Amino acid sequence: MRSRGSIIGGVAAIAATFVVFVIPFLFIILMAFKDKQQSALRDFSWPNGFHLWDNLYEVVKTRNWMMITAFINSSLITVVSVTLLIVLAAMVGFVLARRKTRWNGLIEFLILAGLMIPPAVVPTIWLLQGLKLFGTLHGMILIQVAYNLPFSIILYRAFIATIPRELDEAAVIDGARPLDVFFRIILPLLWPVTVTNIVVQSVGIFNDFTNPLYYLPGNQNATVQLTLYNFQSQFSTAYNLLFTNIMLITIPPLIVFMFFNRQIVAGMTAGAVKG
Amino acid sequence: MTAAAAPALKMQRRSLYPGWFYLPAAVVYSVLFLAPTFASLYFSLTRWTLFDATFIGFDNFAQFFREPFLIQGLVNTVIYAVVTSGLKVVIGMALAVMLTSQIMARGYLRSVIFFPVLVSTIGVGMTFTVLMHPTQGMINQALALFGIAGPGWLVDPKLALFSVALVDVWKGVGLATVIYIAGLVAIPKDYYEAARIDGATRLQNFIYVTLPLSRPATATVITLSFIGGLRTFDLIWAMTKGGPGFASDTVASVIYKQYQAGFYGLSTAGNVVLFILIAVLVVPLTMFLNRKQGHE
Amino acid sequence: MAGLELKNIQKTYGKVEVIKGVDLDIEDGEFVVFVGPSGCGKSTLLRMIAGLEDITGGELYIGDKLCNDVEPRDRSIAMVFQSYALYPHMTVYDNVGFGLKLAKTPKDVRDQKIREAARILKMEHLLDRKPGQLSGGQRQRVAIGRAIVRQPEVFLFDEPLSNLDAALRVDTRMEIAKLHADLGATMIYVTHDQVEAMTLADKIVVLDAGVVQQVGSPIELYQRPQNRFVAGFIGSPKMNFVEVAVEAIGPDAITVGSKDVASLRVPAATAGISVGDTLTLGIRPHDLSPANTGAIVGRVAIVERLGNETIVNIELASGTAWLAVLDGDQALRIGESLALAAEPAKAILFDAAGKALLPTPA
Amino acid sequence: MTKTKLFALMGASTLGLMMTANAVYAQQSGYLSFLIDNGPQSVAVAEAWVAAYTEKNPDVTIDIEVRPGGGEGDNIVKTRLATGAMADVFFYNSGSLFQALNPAQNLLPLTGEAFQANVQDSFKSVVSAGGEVYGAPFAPAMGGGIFYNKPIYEELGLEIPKTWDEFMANNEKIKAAGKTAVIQTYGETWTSQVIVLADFFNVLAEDPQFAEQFTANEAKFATTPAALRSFEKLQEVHDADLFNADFGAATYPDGLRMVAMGEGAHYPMLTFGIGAIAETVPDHIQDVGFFALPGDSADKNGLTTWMPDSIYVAKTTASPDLAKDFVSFVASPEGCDIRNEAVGATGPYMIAGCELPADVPPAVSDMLPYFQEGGQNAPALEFLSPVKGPALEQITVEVGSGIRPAAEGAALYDEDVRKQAQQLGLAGW
Repeated sequence: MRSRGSIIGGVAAIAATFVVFVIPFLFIILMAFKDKQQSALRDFSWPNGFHLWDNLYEVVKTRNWMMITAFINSSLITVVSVTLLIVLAAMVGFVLARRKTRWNGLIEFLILAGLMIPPAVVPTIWLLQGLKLFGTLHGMILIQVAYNLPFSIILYRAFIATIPRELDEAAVIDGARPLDVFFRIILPLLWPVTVTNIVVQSVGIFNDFTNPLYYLPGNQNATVQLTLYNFQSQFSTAYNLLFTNIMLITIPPLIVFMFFNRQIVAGMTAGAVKG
Repeated sequence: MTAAAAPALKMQRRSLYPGWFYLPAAVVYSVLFLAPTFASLYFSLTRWTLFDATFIGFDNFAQFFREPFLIQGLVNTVIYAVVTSGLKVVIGMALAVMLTSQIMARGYLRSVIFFPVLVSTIGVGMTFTVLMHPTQGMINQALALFGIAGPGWLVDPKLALFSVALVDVWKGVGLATVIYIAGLVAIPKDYYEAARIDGATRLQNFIYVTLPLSRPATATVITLSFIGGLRTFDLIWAMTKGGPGFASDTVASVIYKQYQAGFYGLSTAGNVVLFILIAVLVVPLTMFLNRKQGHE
Repeated sequence: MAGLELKNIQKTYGKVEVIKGVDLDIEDGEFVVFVGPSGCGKSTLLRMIAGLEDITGGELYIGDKLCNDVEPRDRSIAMVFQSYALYPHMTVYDNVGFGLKLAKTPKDVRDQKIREAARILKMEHLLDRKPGQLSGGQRQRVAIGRAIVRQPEVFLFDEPLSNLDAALRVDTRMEIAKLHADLGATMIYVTHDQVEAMTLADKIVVLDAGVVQQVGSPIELYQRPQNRFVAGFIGSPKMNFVEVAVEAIGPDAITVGSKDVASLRVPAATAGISVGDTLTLGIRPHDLSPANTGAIVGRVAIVERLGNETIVNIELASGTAWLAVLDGDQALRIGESLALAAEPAKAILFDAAGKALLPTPA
Repeated sequence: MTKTKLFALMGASTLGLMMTANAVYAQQSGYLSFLIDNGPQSVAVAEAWVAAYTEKNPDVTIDIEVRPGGGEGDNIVKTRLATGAMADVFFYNSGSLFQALNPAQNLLPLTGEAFQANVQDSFKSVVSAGGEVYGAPFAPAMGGGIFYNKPIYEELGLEIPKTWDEFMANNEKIKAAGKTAVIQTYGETWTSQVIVLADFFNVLAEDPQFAEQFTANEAKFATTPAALRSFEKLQEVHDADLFNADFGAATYPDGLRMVAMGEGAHYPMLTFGIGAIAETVPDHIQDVGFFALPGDSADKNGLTTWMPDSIYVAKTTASPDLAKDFVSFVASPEGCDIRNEAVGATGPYMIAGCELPADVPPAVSDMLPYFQEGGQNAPALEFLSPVKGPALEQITVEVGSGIRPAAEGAALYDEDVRKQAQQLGLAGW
């Protein structure tokens, strides 16, 4: 089937994407292998020696092994808030798609508003403080859930509408209570969209920088993006460390991606595009 | 829900879709998002030092619109949103068409294009700030090999906003492509076969089948990236901080600067302005996109 | 085992009345079919019995228990859905066993019941598959298996055959009949197909516009429909109707005629009828036969020759189209004139309101 | 306030009191959190202090938290104070930024602490509010002016300029020699303000009332010739095309490296840069000299000075005594020695008894005469007026990049400061 034209096109596409997408990453990786002097040149050259381990060690041990704390915190925040997001958003999407009441309009409005309105930071801090949640991982998790709910709900709702209602009813006849219907029937069937949610939200939350900056002060609460920011001026003359840091914190999203790579498109088909 | 009549009670008791399913989400959302948002409406009418707030009516809004660069910031915001969402639509669609065709190394291409989505905005911003350095940056050094004097990507006031927008597209086009791939895969083969029987060329195939039938995907890409573009802050902040001077300021960065300067009331008023801007642009846009969809 | 009793059951959505006061008795072990055109409320009524819809008014007894406010799981019912509603993410085994699992049935008991149901339905080999890997007929079996395993007192079927092709439909219909015979449980079955109703039912309930039109055994409905709606709905092909004038009223019979129908003396109740009234005459296509002196004359429009019988579409003088099913193969030409005789004893007259003027049974 | 004898006591460690106090020092115990900015020097010196202090007091744990610098850091400090979540002890600016913290409500007064006896009054004045002193200096005083590369000056036979014209003449010669005359580093925007801010000595020399009038909304940058001159100087250096090619993207460390290594001749900067030079390019620290930003007359040549940042104690601290003890340790001669050890000496200390080591870098010794008898100096505007517009750094980037003429830039800045004045509730705005 492959004509000569399509081979040439393929090679051209590979070359173009290599230049545009791969080279910046190679640059990051090469920088992470260099020593301080060579990295200061900021050029695309082969490392003079193998300094990756030194750089990694340097980055990880900076500021009292802050990177370790940060990885633990970020992972915890990401895993818990994505789990909560999935359950809460699917619950809302489920009832919203299934039950038509006069509240639906209001709820849809609130969801859209959540997508559009930029969060009011200082009143939020004041409120978290009142709830004794300011500067705690719990507070941060709830913030991430609140800010990302609308998008997750939208993804779910469209898909739930395509699940036949008869399934719910069959389950009820089988003796299921609403929670059984939700957790045993609906949630498993939402898997494709859940994958999309996991990928998009976990990457977003793991990479979030602004919110932890405000709501999660304190060294013991550092997150990985904050380490990058904190180290930025400390490493301002040490590009090798800066890029080692960037490389290091890109690994977890990469793992998520490799895990779900094949299923992402399916989830998008199911959720986002049906609208 | 207030009706005390027996049937209403029965309905509540037995509903398959209980209202309390909304409850956990509603509590989190109301307390941590809605309540502060409503509080901010009040604070936007005050001069607020965090320690105390003095009610000053609409002065903040008047002040905000007197900000010398707000108007340019507004224009920049719209330009940024239009450029990024436009490019994401065009490039995302093109890449998706390419990746759903019989091209070699599809898995590689798909992964590579999606990969930037995974990197944090701060990391991307820092990397490209280095790459776009006017003299030592890799981009201009590469151009120099071909005898081209590269521009000052981030330091030329005419170019800075577009340079950041390009990086935004670089980072975000993978998501747009995936959405488009999903949209294209969902188009039934019958249409292409029917078109082929009608003697359509590849180009006609694209114009008359792919383009109209991928409209839901387009709507999703436009809505997401347009709202994202209007609210964009991280990347601009990581790369130019609105500079040089005020050349790449957007509403979000102006708000942030007011916030940084401790003008909390003013900044909160800016938040309200941004919200109104988004509502004014996005609500008609989504209505337009959805109405078109309805016609299909 | 249990019968059901419906007392003045009503259902309204907002201001729209969907079920307008249904009274019905269903005996224990009876096979009852709700039949009617789409939108008549038959599915709604079934779903109210299932507990999937709230009962706006009236009382529903299953066994002796008032069930208006009882959860579906506590009504001892099982239901088979039109689309089967199998859980796509579970194997057949899990689909069938889901209800038992929810009821916290011990694992060994559950396993035994699932396998028993599979044996009855001859689907042991399918237990490890997912619904997506099954054919339509197999899915139907699984759906029934899911109902059986719960050992309900009442089975509810909501148009279970409508997604099957014609041949499979006949087979499955017979299997359901056999199942009823084997289990002896009460079954309520909704369909819009009167053939299914006729073949399966002990008792048919004909519904139209939320109102019960008639309840009775299949033959009763066929032979003695109480109104024009039931007469038209039951029987295939449909009963022919034409407007006629009363020419004479005799003892237990009315003589009617029109330009389409030469005088025909039809046994009927005569109360309140006077000469000159307009009535509707109904004759089933099978009750017509070719006769040179026949009372009904029309022009042949379409002829369908099936070999064993011939279906003729004729146009009467008034322009009304009738069907006749004639025995054997009849070589008729389109456009030719055809005279048909009707058996007066099988004809039915309807008054202006559509009520059948049935003669008092002998 | 000008020509203060701020450092009269400098170098004369007459007060042995402090040493005595140290001798009877009771061992402390407890926990402190300590919030600092993320500048490399802050981190290094804070770590050194904490290490020294906890060695003396093994039962004390001090946790260093790091925040970003600049406006972002301001925001975090304000937010955490407002929400009662501030660390026990923290670094922050003195002067106008300190005033914006609402000290009376948020900070623990340190007026009566013993160590304050050794702190210069001029410093106390910039960390005082409502009659209470809230801070202690943790760094030396600074000057704002121009770092220059000594080898280039020797090579081209240049003299230290005393007037702006001499400075520009030097620049022309440097440029003619094919070198970068003036380094600018707008990759970090705050560095763009230095020429304008460091010119303030010259503004006051022409117009001694400017600070008061400016605060009272009576004088404006755009309409006061001496003040407008500061913006014009920035524009002049741009228009003369003296900058490094990558001035728009270069960063502060780049600038320091360039002036130290001779990649450029002049780098307008505050003297705290000396420490960074000492750390990053120690081999070239002897090549860097310093002079005040020249005015229009050689007679009136003096230095614009910055008070050091201060260390404060949050009112919400759970262990006020321990916090105060730690602050007094930082503000002791011992603390200064530790600082000299950790990050080098970058300027005169504000604490009696603190000595500079004998071998200070040339840039520091170049600065000292301005502080001594016969030398001339004046505090920067931010220590005389609480009014500082947040957008100055963007405006100076524009003026310095030729995007906006000096006069327009000055007018825009006048507009910008109004918000700040209103926010502070000053009369006359």
